[in-house]
Amino acid sequence: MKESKVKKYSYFGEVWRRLKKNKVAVVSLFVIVLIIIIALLAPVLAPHPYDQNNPSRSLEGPSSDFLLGTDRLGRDILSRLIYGSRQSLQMGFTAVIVAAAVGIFIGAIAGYFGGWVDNLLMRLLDIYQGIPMFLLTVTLAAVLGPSLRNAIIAIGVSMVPGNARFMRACILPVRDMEYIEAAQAVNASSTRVIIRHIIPNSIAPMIVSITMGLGMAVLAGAGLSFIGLGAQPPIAEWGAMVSDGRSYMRANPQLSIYPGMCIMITVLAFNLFGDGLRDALDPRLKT
Amino acid sequence: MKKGKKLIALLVVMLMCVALFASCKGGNDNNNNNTNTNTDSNTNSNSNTDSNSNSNSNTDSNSNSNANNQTSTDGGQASGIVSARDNLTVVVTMDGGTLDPVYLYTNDIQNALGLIYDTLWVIDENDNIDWRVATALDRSDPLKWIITIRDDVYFENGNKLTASDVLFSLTLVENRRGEPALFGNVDFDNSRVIDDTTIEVCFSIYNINIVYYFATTFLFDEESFDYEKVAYETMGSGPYTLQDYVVNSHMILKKRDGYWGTPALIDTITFRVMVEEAQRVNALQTGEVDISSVPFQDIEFVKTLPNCEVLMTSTTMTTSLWFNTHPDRGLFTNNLDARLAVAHAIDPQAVLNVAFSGYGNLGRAPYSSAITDVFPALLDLGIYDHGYDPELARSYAEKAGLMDKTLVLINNGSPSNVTTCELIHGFMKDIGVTVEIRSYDMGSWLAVVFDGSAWDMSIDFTAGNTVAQALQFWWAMQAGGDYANPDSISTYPGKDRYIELASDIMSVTDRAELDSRYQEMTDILIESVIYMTLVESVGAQAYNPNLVLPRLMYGAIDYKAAYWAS
Amino acid sequence: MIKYVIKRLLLFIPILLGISFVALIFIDMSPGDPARIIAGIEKQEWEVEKIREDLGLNDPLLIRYVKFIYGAVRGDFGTTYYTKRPVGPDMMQRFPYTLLIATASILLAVLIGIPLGIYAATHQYTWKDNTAILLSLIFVSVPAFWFALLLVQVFSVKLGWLPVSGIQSWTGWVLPTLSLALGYAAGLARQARSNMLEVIRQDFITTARAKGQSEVVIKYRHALKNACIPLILVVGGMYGSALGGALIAEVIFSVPGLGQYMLAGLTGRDYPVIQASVLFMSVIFCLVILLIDIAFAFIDPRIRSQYVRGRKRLKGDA
Amino acid sequence: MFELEDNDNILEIRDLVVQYHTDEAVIHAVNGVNLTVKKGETIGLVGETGAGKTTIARAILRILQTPPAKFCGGEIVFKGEDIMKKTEPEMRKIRGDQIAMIFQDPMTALNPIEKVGFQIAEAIGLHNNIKKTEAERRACEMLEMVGIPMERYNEYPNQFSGGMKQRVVIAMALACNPDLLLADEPTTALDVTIQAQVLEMMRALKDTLGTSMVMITHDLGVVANCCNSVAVIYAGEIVEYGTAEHIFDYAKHPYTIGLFGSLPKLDSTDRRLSPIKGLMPDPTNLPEGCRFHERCPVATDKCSAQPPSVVEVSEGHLVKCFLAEVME
Repeated sequence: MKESKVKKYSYFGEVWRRLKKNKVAVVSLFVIVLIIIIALLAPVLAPHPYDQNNPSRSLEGPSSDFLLGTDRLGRDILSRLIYGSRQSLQMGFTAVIVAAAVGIFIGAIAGYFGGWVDNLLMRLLDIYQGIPMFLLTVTLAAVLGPSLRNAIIAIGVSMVPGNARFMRACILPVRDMEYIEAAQAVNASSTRVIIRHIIPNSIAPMIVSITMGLGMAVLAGAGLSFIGLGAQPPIAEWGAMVSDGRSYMRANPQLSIYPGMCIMITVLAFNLFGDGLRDALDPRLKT
Repeated sequence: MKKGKKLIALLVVMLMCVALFASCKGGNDNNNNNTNTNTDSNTNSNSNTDSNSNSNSNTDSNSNSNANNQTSTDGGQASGIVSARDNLTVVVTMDGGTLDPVYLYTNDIQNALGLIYDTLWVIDENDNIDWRVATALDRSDPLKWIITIRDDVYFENGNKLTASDVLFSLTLVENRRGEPALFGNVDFDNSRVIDDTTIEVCFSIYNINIVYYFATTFLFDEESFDYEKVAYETMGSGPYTLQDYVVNSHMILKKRDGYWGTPALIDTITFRVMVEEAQRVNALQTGEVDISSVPFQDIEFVKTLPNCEVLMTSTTMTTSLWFNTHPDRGLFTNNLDARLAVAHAIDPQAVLNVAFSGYGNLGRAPYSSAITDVFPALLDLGIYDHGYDPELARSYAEKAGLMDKTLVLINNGSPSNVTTCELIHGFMKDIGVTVEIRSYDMGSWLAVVFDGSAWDMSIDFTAGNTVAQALQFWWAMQAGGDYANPDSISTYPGKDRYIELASDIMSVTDRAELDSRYQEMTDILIESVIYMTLVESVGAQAYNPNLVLPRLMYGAIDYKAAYWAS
Repeated sequence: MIKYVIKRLLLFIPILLGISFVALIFIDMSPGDPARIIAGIEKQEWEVEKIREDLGLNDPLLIRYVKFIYGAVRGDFGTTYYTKRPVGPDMMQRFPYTLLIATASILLAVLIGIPLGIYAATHQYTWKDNTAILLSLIFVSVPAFWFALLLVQVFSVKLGWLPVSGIQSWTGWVLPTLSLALGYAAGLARQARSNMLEVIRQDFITTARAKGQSEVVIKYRHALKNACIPLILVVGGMYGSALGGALIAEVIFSVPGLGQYMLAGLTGRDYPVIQASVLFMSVIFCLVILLIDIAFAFIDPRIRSQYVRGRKRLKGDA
Repeated sequence: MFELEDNDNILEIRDLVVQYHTDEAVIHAVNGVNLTVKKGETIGLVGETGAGKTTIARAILRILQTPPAKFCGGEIVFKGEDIMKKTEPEMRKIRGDQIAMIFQDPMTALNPIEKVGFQIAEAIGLHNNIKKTEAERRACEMLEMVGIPMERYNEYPNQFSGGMKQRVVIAMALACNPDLLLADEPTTALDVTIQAQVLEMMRALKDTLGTSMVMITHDLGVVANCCNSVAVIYAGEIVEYGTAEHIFDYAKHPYTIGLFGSLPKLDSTDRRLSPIKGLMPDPTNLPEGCRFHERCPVATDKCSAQPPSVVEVSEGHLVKCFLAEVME
């Protein structure tokens, strides 16, 4: 029947239609897509390889063959920014997805079953969150050895408790909704209920926290580089570039400003898009 | 239309940020794309001065106004930034976390404690003894020294400093830190106190460095010494007393009347801990501190500051590249071509310019100039003018079969080492050899270094300021080399002869004998080339030109004798 | 209510035991060997072995764990490997500074963030709302250490109002607190804004309006109170991370806090320091969470009323 | 109480037009409504959801959110003065004191974190400058009136059942003895037994306080129970107005008939209900002519051409339909 098809399509169409209305969200989405394209085509786009030193031309200003100038080792800043996008996005996405996946799983189980399971998991999360995030990331980075991959895992793992609590908070109200009882009435197995009903319905706020989380992950990467446990040289990563540039802030602030701007634009784009998405997903919010 | 407003707001905020960033760009013009090449940075810094002059001029006027009212208390006026004439603020880069000199691993705080505790004597810049508590030293019999001390030295609590206090202080280092090597050859059993002002110290074997060790051993009051409290309180006989100490923040010393020697010339000295190097330069710029080490990249800028003079001090640090010749790894073992390939591929001048902003000297010998000044013969050995020759390096690399291999280069994470590794990565890439860099923190680096199978090359600095320490350092690099069982050391030509020369070198007193031994030992090392010095780094110390700062051994400042000239 | 608090406090014991055990496992797995670090590079292997023996690093994991817990219960956290000073007093000396930074910055964050969020919410669809959001987003997306250095450039070097670092005078506290607070203020602003928007739409606001209540009272009494109660939980979570986040302010502004002590312990593999600090930070963190939950239960009448009429079951305390 | 003018109408709505302007489209919620309420009278506004009933009530009290909503014309005369012309402070004096409103969903109508008694006392305190204790005493009195023990003054909304909450809302609305009470589907969220009690109580209070009331509902049973006259609303227009008797027994407009047709009657024997086919018209583009013609079983071309005019079928019984003209 015509109507029912319309109904199914309209949810995502509806979300897209509302999202399109919000100019800022569209602009941010465009920026995000642009950054992802840059990250994917990094080797092609970058005029010079990211680890191509030419010591004789260190700390040069913008010139014809180095559009944004060079860093201390004479490497082209523009190419490093382009390669950096790949590392930072990779760090952001993987960390957030790791955190979201594990977080959703734990949150869903804790939220859905409640009772002693909920208590146990929550206390485990307390233990987990008991250890301050920075110590967790530093220890993990120290234990697994300082490398970008380990920094990603460290950041992702330390974001799990936040996501889990968030997910649980989303599930609690949803759990008592009639349609969940209806599913249970048809004695659907608990896992089926969780996967088919609970997670999709609590996914909206989760998506928003994921987009916001991405910004946090990139920043956490920069923080790790500040303590010296972030991405390993000569890999180009925005956070590491800001951290390395900080001692040259006076004479050559561009070493920190360019990567700093890139981080800000990316995080801004993701957060604004996250805001737009949240408004689109939850119409009531946007009367 | 409503949406338009959102975009306008976005632009407004963006502009605000750019303005904020630009403001931190110092005096030069604000657009980001002005030319910043190395040579230009001078022009930039010049333009810095005129725009900064207004902010600085007021600092000068403040300090002048202080000059006339001598009675002003410590620099704590409302702005709290300008240092008063009778206050000296010194920056230290790290806090050892304890006041117990035996366990202090950083020499910054050690200098501070040097103002509270007395030592027998001090070695000045041209290597002669500057008498302090001790007045005479009879070294006629090299294994039995007679030291006579003054009889008018009193501790803060009024106790008199006697010969038994001196002997107690010397034995203190021995049994607490468990450092046989340092004082290993001092025979404390039959060293004895002759009378209140004379001590006899005996040695099992002679070690030329003992005179330096005694110069840094603090003298404690035996009667009031408490093993626990020594980490928290100080009881010294020196010119200053500890007024306030907050760990990782500051240490304030006040002049102590009742000091036996000429009284100190500055009333209070504040040592402030500043870990972040950018902050040290900021503090110099605002005039908050008078003396501070300066990172190389900011030396040009600090020189332009009206209240700063920059003094280059020689340090004992050499940044060197180590080859792991341990058989477990095998890549460089008995493979001179491979090592020469790497040696020729690297341009030490580039390392000096980039990693150290051009400050320092090209590495000339396995040890620092402090040693080669004493033993000039080591300099003209011709081991280290490898010469940067990529083509030659490529041919060696092909001969040594390095082309398809990945060399693991490790470092202990200090910024200059990491940059050096990145340079080496670039140089080796130019001749077609891939190098993988692994940066560790100090703790993990030490563990990895002693695992002979885990790395090929390592960048680090040797802290050895004496021949003995340099030699022990090499032994250790041979993955746990141990005097006692030579076979634990990896094999290389001339090994036995090397061990024979090295094992008792510290007891050699005759200078000619020492020269020839070092000559021969270094020849053996040339053959194995386990070691290449890249840069001999220097230190940069900024200080207020109105200060007069007499110098001690290795450029350490003698704060006791420091004073404000104008 | 008292019964609930006691239950939560009893629950602390297993949590803290768990945390210190996890910390010990982390430490044990990490590369690097403190004995070698103490001995330095020159020492031979047998000397390092002797040091390792004295420090008791060779006993199996469980024994070290039991020894640590036995000591911790008696308040003796052992001595650091390098300075041989007892760890307990060292931590007590440093902890007030970290506590001060964390509390000051969270307070500042609350004072800046929540009004900014409420202001943005009450002026929706105007440029004020957009600027407030964008401002808060920008503070969220700039690395804290970089922002701190920027603040120093502007306020200490250029304007000369505040000292560059050091906490000898109260002015030394302004920049560290500000650099830490703005990140949290941004987060709080956005949370407060969305809560406020949520509450303004609810029916009881229309009821209040129908009663003839003025718009100002409706916004700043009815709506504001409802919007701020859930913020308590957010602030609680932030406080925990502020304890950790204070490290950056400690390093840059030379504040003698626990963060630096812990970081030095970590990089130097000073096991007693790491274990003691982890335990200490976790106790504080769990206490903060408990206090927040109690405050939340006490302030939010919906939960408090459950206790007044004797119903015990507390809905999920998340 | 001041003297009314000649007629005893307490409320007159003339050609009220209200639209909602959103980014996408304009929603014509109310399209020219004329209504009069006599003193002490209870008038029922009946219609399907989305017909604009609530908009009318909120327009009277002027608590419509003006960014989306917009007054496009018409007057609302309350006790001789046009509400539209009043300033916001003046309006605030009227709200709660002279015109009060009861809302549909008791669950969310009360402030969850304020004491029940306090919320009532607040309403009282707003309109008479009396001491707090006096306001509290009056609030307790109101609680007793709506059948809630005074001791529960300090309890919170979440400690009350749906029905009890609605009683509190009613107490709050009648606290200042308003002249006009707007009840927006007060009993829809309650189950039937509670519904009867609440209606009974409202009628009793109305009689004792002499308040006139506008009862908005889609439940014809409630209308029959307590309304003197009834107005049937369809797509923002009043299609039929008359006394309860007119509407229930002599309904003329096809929509009204359809409404009753879709009600199961106890005594009737026909097997199937005859619901009105189709859905409410889309308020953003309402059909031409008579809004109901698409769904009207007896619609003619004329109906879709031009809007019918209001015809007074019998004394006080108005119908807006071409058929009505014919029948007369």
